[in-house]
Amino acid sequence: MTTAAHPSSVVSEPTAEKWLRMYRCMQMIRHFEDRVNDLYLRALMPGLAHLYVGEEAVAVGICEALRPDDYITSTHRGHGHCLAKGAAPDRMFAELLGKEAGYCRGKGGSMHIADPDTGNLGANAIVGGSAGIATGAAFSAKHLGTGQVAVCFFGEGALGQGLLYETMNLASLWKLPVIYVCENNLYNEYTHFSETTAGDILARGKAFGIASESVDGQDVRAVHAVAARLIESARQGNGPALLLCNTYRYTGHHVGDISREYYRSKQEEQEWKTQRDPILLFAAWLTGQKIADSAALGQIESEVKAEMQAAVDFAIAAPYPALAEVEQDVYA
Amino acid sequence: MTTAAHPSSVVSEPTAEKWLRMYRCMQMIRHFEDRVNDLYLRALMPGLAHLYVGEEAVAVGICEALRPDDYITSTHRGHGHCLAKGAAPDRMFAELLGKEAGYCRGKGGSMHIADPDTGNLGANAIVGGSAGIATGAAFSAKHLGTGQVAVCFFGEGALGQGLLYETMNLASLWKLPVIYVCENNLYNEYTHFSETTAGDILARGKAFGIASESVDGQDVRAVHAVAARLIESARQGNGPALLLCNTYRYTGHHVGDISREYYRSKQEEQEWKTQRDPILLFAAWLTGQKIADSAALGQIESEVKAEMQAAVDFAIAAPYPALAEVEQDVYA
Amino acid sequence: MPETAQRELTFAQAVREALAEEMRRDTRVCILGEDVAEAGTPFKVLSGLVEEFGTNRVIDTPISEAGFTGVGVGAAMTGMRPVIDIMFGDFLTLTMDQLVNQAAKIHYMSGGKWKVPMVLRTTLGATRRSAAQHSQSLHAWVSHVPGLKVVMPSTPYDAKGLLKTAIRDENPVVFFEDKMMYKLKGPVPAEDYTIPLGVADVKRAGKDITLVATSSMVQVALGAADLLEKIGIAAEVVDPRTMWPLDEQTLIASAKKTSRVIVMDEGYGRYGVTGELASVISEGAFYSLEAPVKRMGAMHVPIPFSPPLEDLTVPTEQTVFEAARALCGKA
Amino acid sequence: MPETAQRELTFAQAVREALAEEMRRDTRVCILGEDVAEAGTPFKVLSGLVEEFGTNRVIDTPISEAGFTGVGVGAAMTGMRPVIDIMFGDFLTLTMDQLVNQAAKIHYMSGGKWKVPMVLRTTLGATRRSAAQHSQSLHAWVSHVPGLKVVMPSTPYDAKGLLKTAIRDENPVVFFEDKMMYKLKGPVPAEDYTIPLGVADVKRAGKDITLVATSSMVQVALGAADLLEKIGIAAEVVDPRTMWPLDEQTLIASAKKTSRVIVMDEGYGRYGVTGELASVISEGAFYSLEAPVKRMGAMHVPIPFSPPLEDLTVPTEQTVFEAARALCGKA
Ligand SMILES: Cc1ncc(C[n+]2csc(CCOP(=O)(O)OP(=O)(O)O)c2C)c(N)n1
Ligand SMILES: Cc1ncc(C[n+]2csc(CCOP(=O)(O)OP(=O)(O)O)c2C)c(N)n1
Ligand SMILES: [Mg+2]
Ligand SMILES: [Mg+2]
Repeated sequence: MTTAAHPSSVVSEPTAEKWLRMYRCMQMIRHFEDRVNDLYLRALMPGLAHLYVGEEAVAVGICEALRPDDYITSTHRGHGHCLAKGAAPDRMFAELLGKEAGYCRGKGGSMHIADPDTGNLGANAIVGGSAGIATGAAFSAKHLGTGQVAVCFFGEGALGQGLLYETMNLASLWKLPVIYVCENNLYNEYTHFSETTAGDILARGKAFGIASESVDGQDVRAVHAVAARLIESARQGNGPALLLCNTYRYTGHHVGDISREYYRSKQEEQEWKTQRDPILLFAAWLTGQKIADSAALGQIESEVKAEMQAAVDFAIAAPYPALAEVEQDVYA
Repeated sequence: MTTAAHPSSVVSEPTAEKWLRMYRCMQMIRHFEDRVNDLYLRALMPGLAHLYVGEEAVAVGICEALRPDDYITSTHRGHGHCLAKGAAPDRMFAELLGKEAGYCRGKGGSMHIADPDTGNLGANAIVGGSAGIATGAAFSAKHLGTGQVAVCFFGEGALGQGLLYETMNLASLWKLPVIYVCENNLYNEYTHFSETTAGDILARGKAFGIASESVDGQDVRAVHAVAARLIESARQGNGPALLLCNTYRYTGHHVGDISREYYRSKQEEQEWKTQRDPILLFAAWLTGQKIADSAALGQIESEVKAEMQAAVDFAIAAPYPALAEVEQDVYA
Repeated sequence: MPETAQRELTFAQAVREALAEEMRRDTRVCILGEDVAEAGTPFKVLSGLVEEFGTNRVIDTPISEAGFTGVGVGAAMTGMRPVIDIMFGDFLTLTMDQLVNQAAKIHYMSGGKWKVPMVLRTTLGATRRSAAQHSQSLHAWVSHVPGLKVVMPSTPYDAKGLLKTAIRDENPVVFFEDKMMYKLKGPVPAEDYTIPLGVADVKRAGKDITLVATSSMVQVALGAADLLEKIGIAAEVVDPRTMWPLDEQTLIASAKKTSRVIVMDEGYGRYGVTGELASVISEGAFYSLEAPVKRMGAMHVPIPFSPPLEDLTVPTEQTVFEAARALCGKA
Repeated sequence: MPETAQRELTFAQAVREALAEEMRRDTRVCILGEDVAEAGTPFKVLSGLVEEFGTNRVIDTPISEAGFTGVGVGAAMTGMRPVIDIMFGDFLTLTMDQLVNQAAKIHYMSGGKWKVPMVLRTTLGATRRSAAQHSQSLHAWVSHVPGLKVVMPSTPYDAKGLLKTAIRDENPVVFFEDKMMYKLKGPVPAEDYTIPLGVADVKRAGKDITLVATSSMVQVALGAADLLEKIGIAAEVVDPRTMWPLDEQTLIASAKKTSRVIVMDEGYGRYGVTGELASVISEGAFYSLEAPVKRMGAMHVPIPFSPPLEDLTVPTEQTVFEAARALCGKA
């Protein structure tokens, strides 16, 4: 994959192939998470997991604009980021089950998937905790002159963490190639973001001299277009950006968060799912543009479903790490 | 002292008496610091101290707008705040020398002067460290309905600390009566603030939904006017404010910082001292308005000088705390 | 435990009841934390409190652990009695400056003038499959800091009595709750009671070996004691209940009586709580000891996610039983 | 120490020379911190480095300890070898999340895939009249955390050799420098050398009592040993040099030889380093000890400003001398 070109130039408009790859990736995330939920319900998964369902357009739109050697940092709700950056579902499922075949040999689990091969610096279970890491990766990229860009994904809840402002200030001062991507899905766990977030989110980025834009996070093409532009600008040495993606998580904060009416209405959920679904919206556009007909899209979905089931089966069958591993890799 | 009234109303314009009290207080800070420096040069002071010389108009302009029971938090460069809020110089000097008669029985020293009687929650040697404390005092004021306001003084270096943004967000959400006063004296220790501060300082406050204004920190009347307005507004329940005071420290970062040319020119220092001195500017206005003639102002200065010398003498003669005190007051 | 104790409550209920009673008693007591109000925390420990006390006293915060801990410090100095809720003990990392450089030192630095009557409640404990950033037991850090008090209840009864005392204390108190213990049941009297800080509790009497255990390890010690009984070893289980103040005398007296000691704690075994407790015992009972005090803590590794690995990292009834048997020469 | 050592350098010079040599050797090494460039830090430890290496490699930061430590973590993962300068050890409070939840765990959590070759240099030590927020010695906290290495040099020679090793290490290393020691002089050879982590150094041999001392306490121990010599007690001074990895064998061997041990450390005495060292020695040399290991650390109080009070809070040659004499039964 080469540098994503400026989307406004006709020459570099994503080709049908690219659009379909993105569609496939969104389906992959959706069905991956569906299998995760199923593992939880069947009591096959240790601990909990935070699903990315509903937010697929953000990870896919952005990661499609990245080079394979670009960096990302991810969050507790990280499966979508990992997949969009190129992780293999079977090794991800293995990680979620604590198996040796997992990306972290089972030591990390859902909230810590990391993979140098796809530039994934790691999911992070400390809200906001990866802002320094992403900024540091951008620091390396600049100092080593590699032309890499780092994307720091975070939920709007991380706007509560002072570290974010410390690192935005540093990135702005040093013109580091880092994109701060705020995924505003409206909730910090069980609390609406308006109860935790004063003022204006974009203004926070701008106050630190950072180019700040917002985008409809359910529209993968819009996300991709603005991301490609901001990433390219950062790559050219113009410094960091903040991209606010307005989105929604369809399910609970984690797989165990089933009764949600005390903090949000079923109607709200229903509206997002039916009217703002990123996959449905993208599918409608793809068929409208005659890039694919619904049979072709259905074919993609079936393939993905089968692939996810095979990946789960692989993970379930995979062995746990040897017990002696517990004391390995504490130090390099 | 009663609530400072809105300065735009003619009725409540500060009286001559008030202007002269402010002038005296500025002189007090200047001569207090002069004695501190002298103690250092005579090797009579343990450790170091950070002088407030040049910045007097900020502390005085603001504290004059506070009620005695209003709160302040101060910084490593805190002598001016403490004096302006009503602390007695003799007990301050005693604290600086580690004597039992000091505000903290000698246990705090220059960077930790605290005094419940004057609403002084304490100087703080952690840059930005008091943002939570001041915000918490405002939280109490609101919850207990006392009508008090808290002022959080901090140097522009504290803009680097994430805690400040966390607490500004909280104060804004909860409409707490706290005024964040940023004293921009251009330097974080030996580094110019432009090397450490991206974007726009006032925009940082505004981004959190906080009323944010800047003022010439060398003009005590201007500082007082805007402070009175912001404080009154906070007291009425309209939430926090950020006040950026542009000022300058005349001397080193601390008393031992003598050769400063590697980070700032003598000429720059000279310009501030001769053209922007808050005491000279205020004196010129006072005499121009015929509130006092220069003889009267000179008289004030002599009185203050004598008072400071007496206070130093008191502190030098005062005893150290008993050794057994070392283990006292760890717990209440 | 008083004879009147009839009711059984879970650990979570005991914590909630302590808070509710203190909030009724003293309107200055308020709670600040993430998802503490309608959600009642992810562990549901605070369920129902916002309904009784309202959102003015049970206050949802942004995800700003340093910020709202700092607000707690300032509020405590100026007339409130805040209870700060830090969801996972792992997030203490974010509060250390406010807790250690501010809360712990303000009383002393001000020559005794300002006080910080604040409680910071947080959690500890592994084996919840939460991986390295949500499984730590970091109480050793705060126990190291003069100016803080540190409470580690191991039963519903202790949790309620100690939390009430902590809220009434004039100092910053860090209160650790074991996440895995929230559903543990135990007797809790309905009438008002408090437990002083600094008084250890002998949870089981015995003469052959002393098991000093904190928080989550108390149940493990009691389980091991049952196993030991079967092979004729009478283990005494001593729970210090508070790391600071520390009831040295009770620990030393038990050690002198039994002459063999194991100290167990779920924090990391290195440079942690077990080193202090073992040293206090060695210093005080050296000439009565038959063998060096044995320490058992969490393995010196970040807590792994993978269940079979995670389970290896903490002492269990079985590993304690075996260590005790060996120490008593019955291996 | 090699025989070729002729030159004398101060501790500060030794640190600077280590950094300069490593920066020459490896262009990936860079320094981030407050006032590190033109100012060369308030302690002037880094004076001259920016002139040689430029502001691209000696980088002044805003006052954002958490932020630039985090940047260091990310930079270390992606090809740089950052040296993070935290001016006062007291400010570790602000970096704990980045250091403990991130730097220390990333290698393990990623199943060994990512590495964090970062050094965090900071200071410790009281008696500088800097009061409670600028005088702490908080190395016990990081020593408690698996995934970190912790270095505490006590001489210019050790400082240089250990810092070079730390920079070349593939793991996050926390390196503590005693502020009061910066002007201490000692021999440092001009040729390249390194000192492995995890190897204690016997600073003085003796047969009657072992003084285990860290960092600032080594000079105090040596001074006390001189006093003890005058009354016929031959003290052995053992400096572990690194808290983690810890050279247990050297400590235990010395204790077995002398049968009496004092452990000294400038951190708070409670729940700190002395508890661990004393426990390791008790466990390893129990049956050789004539008396319990004695611990001497900072008094359990926030460090007071007032000079006569502050001086009471840390062990001195005289207090160590007296404790040793008493332990040897010559009181
Ligand atoms: C520092 C920290 N505080 C609290 C938590 C507990 N926690 C986990 S997820 C979460 C909410 C995060 O909300 P947001 O950032 O909006 O992400 P979302 O879950 O909505 O994707 C909280 C409070 C944490 N993991 N880290
Ligand atoms: C958290 C923290 N980091 C670093 C320091 C060391 N330090 C003391 S004062 C200072 C500069 C402060 O600059 P500023 O806030 O502008 O205040 P000024 O000295 O200019 O009044 C620094 C870095 C500190 N005390 N606290
Ligand atoms: Mg969210
Ligand atoms: Mg400044």
